[in-house]
Amino acid sequence: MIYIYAAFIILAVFFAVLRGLLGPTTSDRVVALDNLTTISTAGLVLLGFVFQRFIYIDVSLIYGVLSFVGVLTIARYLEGGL
Amino acid sequence: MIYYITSILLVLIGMYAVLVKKNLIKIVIGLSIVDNGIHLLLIAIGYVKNGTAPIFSKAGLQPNQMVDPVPQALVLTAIVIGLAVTAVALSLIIRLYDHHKTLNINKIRKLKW
Amino acid sequence: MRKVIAILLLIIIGYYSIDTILKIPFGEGVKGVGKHYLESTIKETGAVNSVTAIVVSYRGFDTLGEVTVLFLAATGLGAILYDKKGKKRSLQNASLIVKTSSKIIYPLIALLGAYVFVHGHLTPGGGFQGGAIIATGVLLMFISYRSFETNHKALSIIESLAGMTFVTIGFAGLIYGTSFLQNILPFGIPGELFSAGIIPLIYVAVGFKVGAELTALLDNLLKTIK
Amino acid sequence: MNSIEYILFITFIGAGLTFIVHHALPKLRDTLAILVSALDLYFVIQAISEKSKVVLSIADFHLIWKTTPYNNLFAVLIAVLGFLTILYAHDFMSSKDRLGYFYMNFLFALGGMYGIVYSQDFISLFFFWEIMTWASFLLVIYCCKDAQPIGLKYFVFSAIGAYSLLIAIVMLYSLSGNLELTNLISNFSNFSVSNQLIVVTLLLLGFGVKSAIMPLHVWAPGAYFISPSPFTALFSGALSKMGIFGIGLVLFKFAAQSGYFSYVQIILAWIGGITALLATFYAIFQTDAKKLLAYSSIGQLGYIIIGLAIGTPLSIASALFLTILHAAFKAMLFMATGAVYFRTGTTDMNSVSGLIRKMPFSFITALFGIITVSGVPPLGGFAAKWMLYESLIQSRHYFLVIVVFAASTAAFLYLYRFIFSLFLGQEEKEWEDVKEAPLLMVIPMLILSAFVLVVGVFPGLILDPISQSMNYLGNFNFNYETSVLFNEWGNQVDMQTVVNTIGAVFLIVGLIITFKGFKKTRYVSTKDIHTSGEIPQENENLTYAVDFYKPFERAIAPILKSSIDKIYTGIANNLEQAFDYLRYVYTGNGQTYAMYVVFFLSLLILFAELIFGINL
Amino acid sequence: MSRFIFSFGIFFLIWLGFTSSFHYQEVIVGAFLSLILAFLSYKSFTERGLFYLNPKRLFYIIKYLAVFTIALVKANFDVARRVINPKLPINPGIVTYHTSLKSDTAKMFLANSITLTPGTLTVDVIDDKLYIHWIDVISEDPETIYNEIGKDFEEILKEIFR
Amino acid sequence: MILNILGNVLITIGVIFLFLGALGIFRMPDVYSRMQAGTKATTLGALSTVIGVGILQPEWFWKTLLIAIFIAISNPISSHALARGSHKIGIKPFMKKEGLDSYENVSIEEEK
Amino acid sequence: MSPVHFIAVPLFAAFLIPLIGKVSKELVKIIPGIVLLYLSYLSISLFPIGVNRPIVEIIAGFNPPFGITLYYGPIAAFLTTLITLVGFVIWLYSYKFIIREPTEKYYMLFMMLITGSTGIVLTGDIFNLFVFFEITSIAAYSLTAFLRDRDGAEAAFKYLLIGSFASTFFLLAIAIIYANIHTLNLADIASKIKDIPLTTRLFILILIIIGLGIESEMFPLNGWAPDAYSQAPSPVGAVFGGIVVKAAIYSLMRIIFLMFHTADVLHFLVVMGVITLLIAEMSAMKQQQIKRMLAFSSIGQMGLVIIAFGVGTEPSVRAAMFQMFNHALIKSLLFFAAGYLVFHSGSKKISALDGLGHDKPITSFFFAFGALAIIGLPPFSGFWSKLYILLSVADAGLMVPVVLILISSIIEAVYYLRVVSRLYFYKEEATDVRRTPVSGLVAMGILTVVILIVGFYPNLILHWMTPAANDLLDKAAYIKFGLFH
Ligand code: NA
Ligand code: NA
Repeated sequence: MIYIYAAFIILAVFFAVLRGLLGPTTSDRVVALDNLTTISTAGLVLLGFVFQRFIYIDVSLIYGVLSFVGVLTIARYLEGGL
Repeated sequence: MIYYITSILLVLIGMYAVLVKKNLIKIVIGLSIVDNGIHLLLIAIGYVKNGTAPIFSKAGLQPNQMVDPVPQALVLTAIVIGLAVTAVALSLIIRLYDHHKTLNINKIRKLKW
Repeated sequence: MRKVIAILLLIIIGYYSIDTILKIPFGEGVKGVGKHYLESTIKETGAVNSVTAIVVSYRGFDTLGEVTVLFLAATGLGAILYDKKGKKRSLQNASLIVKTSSKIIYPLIALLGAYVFVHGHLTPGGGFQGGAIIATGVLLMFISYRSFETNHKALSIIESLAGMTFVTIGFAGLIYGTSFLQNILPFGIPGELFSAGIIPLIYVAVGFKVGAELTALLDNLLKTIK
Repeated sequence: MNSIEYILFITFIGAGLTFIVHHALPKLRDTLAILVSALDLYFVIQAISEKSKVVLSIADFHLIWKTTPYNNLFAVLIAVLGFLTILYAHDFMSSKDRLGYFYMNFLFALGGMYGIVYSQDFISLFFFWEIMTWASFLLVIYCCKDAQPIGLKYFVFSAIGAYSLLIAIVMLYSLSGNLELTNLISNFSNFSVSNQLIVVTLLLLGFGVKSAIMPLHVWAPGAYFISPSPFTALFSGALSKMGIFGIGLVLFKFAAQSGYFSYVQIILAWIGGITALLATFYAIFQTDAKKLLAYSSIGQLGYIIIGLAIGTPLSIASALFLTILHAAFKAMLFMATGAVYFRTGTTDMNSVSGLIRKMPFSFITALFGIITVSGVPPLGGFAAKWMLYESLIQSRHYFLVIVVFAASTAAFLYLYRFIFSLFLGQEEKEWEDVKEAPLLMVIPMLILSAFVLVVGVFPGLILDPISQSMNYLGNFNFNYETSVLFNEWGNQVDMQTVVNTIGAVFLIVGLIITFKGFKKTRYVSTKDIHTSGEIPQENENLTYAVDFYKPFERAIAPILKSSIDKIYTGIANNLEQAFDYLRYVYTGNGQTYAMYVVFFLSLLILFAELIFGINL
Repeated sequence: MSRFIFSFGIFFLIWLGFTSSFHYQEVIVGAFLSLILAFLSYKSFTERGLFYLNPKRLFYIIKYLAVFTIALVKANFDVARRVINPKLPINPGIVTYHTSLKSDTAKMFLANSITLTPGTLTVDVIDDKLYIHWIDVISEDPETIYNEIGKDFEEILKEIFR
Repeated sequence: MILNILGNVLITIGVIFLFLGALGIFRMPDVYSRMQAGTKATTLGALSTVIGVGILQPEWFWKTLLIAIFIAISNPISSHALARGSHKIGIKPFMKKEGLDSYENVSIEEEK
Repeated sequence: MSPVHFIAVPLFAAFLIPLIGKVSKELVKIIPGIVLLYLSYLSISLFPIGVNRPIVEIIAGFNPPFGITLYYGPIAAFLTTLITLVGFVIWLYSYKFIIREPTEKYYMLFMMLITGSTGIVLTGDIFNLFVFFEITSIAAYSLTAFLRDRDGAEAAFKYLLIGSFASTFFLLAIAIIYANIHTLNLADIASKIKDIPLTTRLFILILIIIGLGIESEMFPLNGWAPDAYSQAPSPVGAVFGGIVVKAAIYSLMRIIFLMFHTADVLHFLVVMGVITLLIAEMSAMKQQQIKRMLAFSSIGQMGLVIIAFGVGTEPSVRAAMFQMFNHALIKSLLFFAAGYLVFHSGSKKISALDGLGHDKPITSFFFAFGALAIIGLPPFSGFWSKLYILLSVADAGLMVPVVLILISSIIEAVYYLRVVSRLYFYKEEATDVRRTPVSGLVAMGILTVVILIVGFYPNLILHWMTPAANDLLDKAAYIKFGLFH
């Protein structure tokens, strides 16, 4: 089961990264990044489950929050809002 | 193994940026990449096969299942230091841009010889 | 030309570095001081998080230095960008959605930050992480509101008091114990919130300090853009 | 406290005090300086009989100061000259400003010299050597902006000299572990021959710079010229003798122990000879009295060096004798020139003339001076020169005899020009109101004139202490009564009678010439001259002094062209150019600096084992 | 006061979520921190405070969640369809949506909900107009737009924020 | 047991949608439609995964719920902000028919 | 009474200053003075103890190598005393010199710089050393740009760029050391260093030489130095020359003597010292700006110190430290005087100094005094240390360096004299009426008096240098005390 989850996650990361690399505009890359962060947030929770370490949930939560603000900052930067 | 090589490659890539890129911001980014390379190296040094985070948050966790906590502690410190240096660098760049109206390092050399 | 030289030199350095570093055994068991720390963290510090025990107890002096470094950066920026004050932060307003949501999310992020630094001895968090999270919350406000102003006076007082608290805890160790920064409080039951002696205290101080400092850093850096 | 301590203490404290007094009570300043130098003179004489010795511990070293006959000889010379020049300075400097600075450095220079001569270890010797050098440097640049480059040149050469001394000192220390003179002297023969040679060469180089031997002389003409006259008198008279003092010490205390001593002697003697000859030639072409005297000084020191280098008792005696005489007569000449400057504001021989009636005492001093220089009886110069010839002949340095003789003859040319240009010739309207120098300037000149006269008549006064110091330097048994000169003549006739007779003749002849000149002097314009067919230009100055030795100058122009000075200038310029290229490594580009770092890192990596070895 | 208590309550609840523990130490510290935080930020955190706790509003909130969840699932199947078969007919464009909601918070929820529902993405909100990127613009008629895109949400939100 | 299955089902759905979201981002024609795909699919995917874990691991439930709520709130906001930003820097949405961009003029007006 | 006060008290003051600033601006300026006075008192009272037997101060109650320790031995005693003394004088000078806002931040940065430097000197842990190095560096970057002018920012950026390289390499070295022997305590590392394979050890050595050599101003790593020295406010120039670089050189030498004490490494140091010395002095020769000239002179002096350390005998190490002492005082004096000369002449150029000797006799006198002292003219203190260096270098049979040192001394003398002669001999009319504040004059006066006293009684300092030299050279003792608790 775990391997199936891992496979999907890896595939998801793969496509998101591919879009990030391909672009073509900055926005596309940021969208890809935004996506990746969400995948990672979920992925970290999953990882915590796999390793049976509660602390990973903390990590995931914090990661989610920080990446949200990060993406928002980039978005604001894009529109000249900084 | 791959972590070692990757971290050194990161350091080299960062240094390349510092040595070659003309834009001050890119140079600072290069410095950050260098920092990150070193941090990764430290973490890799502390890595133990199948080791888990060195936190005894539940019963039954044994020290020998854990990675070395020292490099992690060091990296924590190093990250903060890197952050501080980056912040100062950026503020200097703001000043430089005010005075020179350029970010090209080749044009910012009033002090020489 | 510069590129070629740089690449050549970096190849030399890279080759030698990798050559040296590959001699280090990878992924083998923990040895030396690291092993000692893992084995005696709970016994010697009362913390369940070894990294935190090292950061705050065994190598607490580093952390004091680290706090200093951040304080230094905030001070340095304050000095370097001194007369930049008063400029508008941004040209464009954020959208209503971002503004409204920021208002709601911002205190929650602060709460998360507080959670992180209060639990520094139990979870992967700590003062720095918590402080950084709090500053992230402020960043959210900065990017959402053109005219969001931090209370500089309060920030600076928090920075100062927190820093002094840290040093004072250090001196308390010297006065009531045997050495600077020595733990003088009971360890409590490992895993509980009130445990690990002075670690949570220090982390609370650090959390406040880092939060205030990073906020000041952001404020200074963002202010300078027309 | 014993005398040596008093001397050093008084001089240095006095120096500081004059500076302070200058700002608080300027009137007391000169008095204080005179008092200090007088006290010095008193204690120097005291010290002779006292046989003082001081041992002082500073850092890890023992500083030892004590009196020896050799020291005393020089100390007295310094003290007398110091006292007289300071006396002379009182009026001479009265119109100048920054006199606190002047007197302070003057006294510092004096103190430095006392320190040097009394030092029995190389630390204090170097210590005082530096103080003396710096004080004199500060006096060289005292006057004005123009003095700065000259001062710098003096400084650089002094520094080269001082540092070659220092290298030698440092070597001696590393060879024997301490720096006490007696110790070093007794250890010297244990050093390897090459070490001996290096040390001796470096020491000679160091002392040689100060005594302005060729080719290290280039600082001297400018420095003598530009420094204020009272100090020039001391500078040329005493300060440059510190070099001689050191060379004597080095030659007979150290070099003599080496197997290569004879080579050192020959080389040094020839350097002395060349110095004497060339300097004389240079002197001939000077149009400025002070510069002329400067070159003359260099030449005279050349004789002294020859005398020392030859190393026979007679030659050494002649050298030391010349040292003292030179101190006296060169001081006299500079003082006389200074007196002229004091009244006319110039030392240019082309513009001043015919002052004999206006400034008779200065003229007498100048006359006595040149008589002494040229070695004509009855003044002391005669005996000294004679002893030198005699020793050269005895030791079969015939070629040097010729050189010295040629130089002496040539010296006569410039000396004649000197006295003629300034004092003889037409009296000019311009200098109608000129008076004799003030009393306090005349007195030292006359004292020195009297001294050379007395010494000429009673050379024993000087030769006694000289023979004592020679005993100190080595086992040189010099008894002037047994010397050839005194021996051959003395056995037949009463020595003093001879000298007196010859002297009287010369004096009379001289005076006749002089007074004849007096009478024939008419007031004519400098333009009022018959110039066979040539029409003088408006701005052409046609005093006799102009182009005095023009033909002669043409003859040896090539030598002048390849002036050593120019070689040095060339080297200095090239060096500066080279430095200039070096600093271009600091390109101002931060990235380049980063590249240096990476480059250096790669370099160390590539050659790691080569550089750091494999037994790390 | 109502706003303060509301803020405190929310913060405390979230704290409990963070710690996932009712240990007395955690509760004390959490209460303390929530209190401070509520004191500092209740003004900006909420406009209406306990107002939301009215049972009728609570009912609408739950209803809203249900509608939203269904919409989200639908949206995802829509996405899945389009992703797997990109040849499906699309007609993208940005349309204007007029809302009658007054509260900023309500508009925010509306906008977010629209973003998460099938084929639509809120680009901006200016006054009472939402600009929406619609992947298949069926019609440019404001009425249709309103019905197709946000009617369900808006009606419930009106009730909640009434 | 039921919880176990439910949890695993949720996780499975979750990762599949995460994957679909990423695929959508990769395959959609322009940045806006990519956002559409990305936001919706990954939000649901993440929600489902996280809550799935919470169900499997009941003592973690509250925290996973918090994460889920946060994702549900934050993802549309960041997508919206990105869309707005993209439009402001002049990235035109892909359109089959001209004039379907009612935001175009608004955007320009505001900048003036 | 514990060495940790040297680090913690100024840090506490730095944290305190903003609070005090809310109450009184004047009080902010006074606090650093009080702190430094206290530290001076502390260093005087701890000095005899530390020289007798090293005080190994445990931090946080964990014995070495597990906890961080401070090693207060003879060198540390000497250097902390030097730092606090120079720091106090710099404070005094700054009191009226730093008039540009934000003065509060200036004093905070200054206090943290003191913390950093004393930390470097005291710490017995290599990573802790890194942390204090960064504290010092970041404070230095910020202070360099303190005037917020164009050139200040440029200089600070270069400094930061190169400084970051330094910290990178140093950190890399620490990482490799830890990876191999799993310890960070200096004494522990010293006792285990031989367990590391040779090539790795070589690499560590190289990294440390680069990392610490940058701050030690070793050529060719010192490109940042002239800019930073010359563009920073004058008291900060004194801080760099008097405090920062001293701490840096000390740490480099401590590590080398602890871990890599071989003849080859020492020879390398001598060669690098000579190169540094010569290039710096030659570059100084042609400088147009007085502070830039002083900067190159500083670099040159550091070259001299490196040579002396590189000779590695007891007398030479003693001489090196004596030279560090003298240079700290004299260079501070020069920077102080130059600061007001620049201020009065309104230009950084040397050519603008004409005649200031008459307008500003006291300040000019201090400059001239400093110039003579640094050249090594007796009876100033600089004479003795230079002499000792020469004697010890020659004693080791290295005559070529002796000659090169002396050549560089001549160059040094020439460019200093050029400045001095401009002050006194180029122009005579008075133009400026601004006065040098009393606090500045007192600061310079104190330095002058100390330089003179040490010149006449070099034993006052030299006496303490022998234990200090042994402290550096005796690796076994360091390991014994460093791991002992
Ligand atoms: Na997200
Ligand atoms: Na930390």
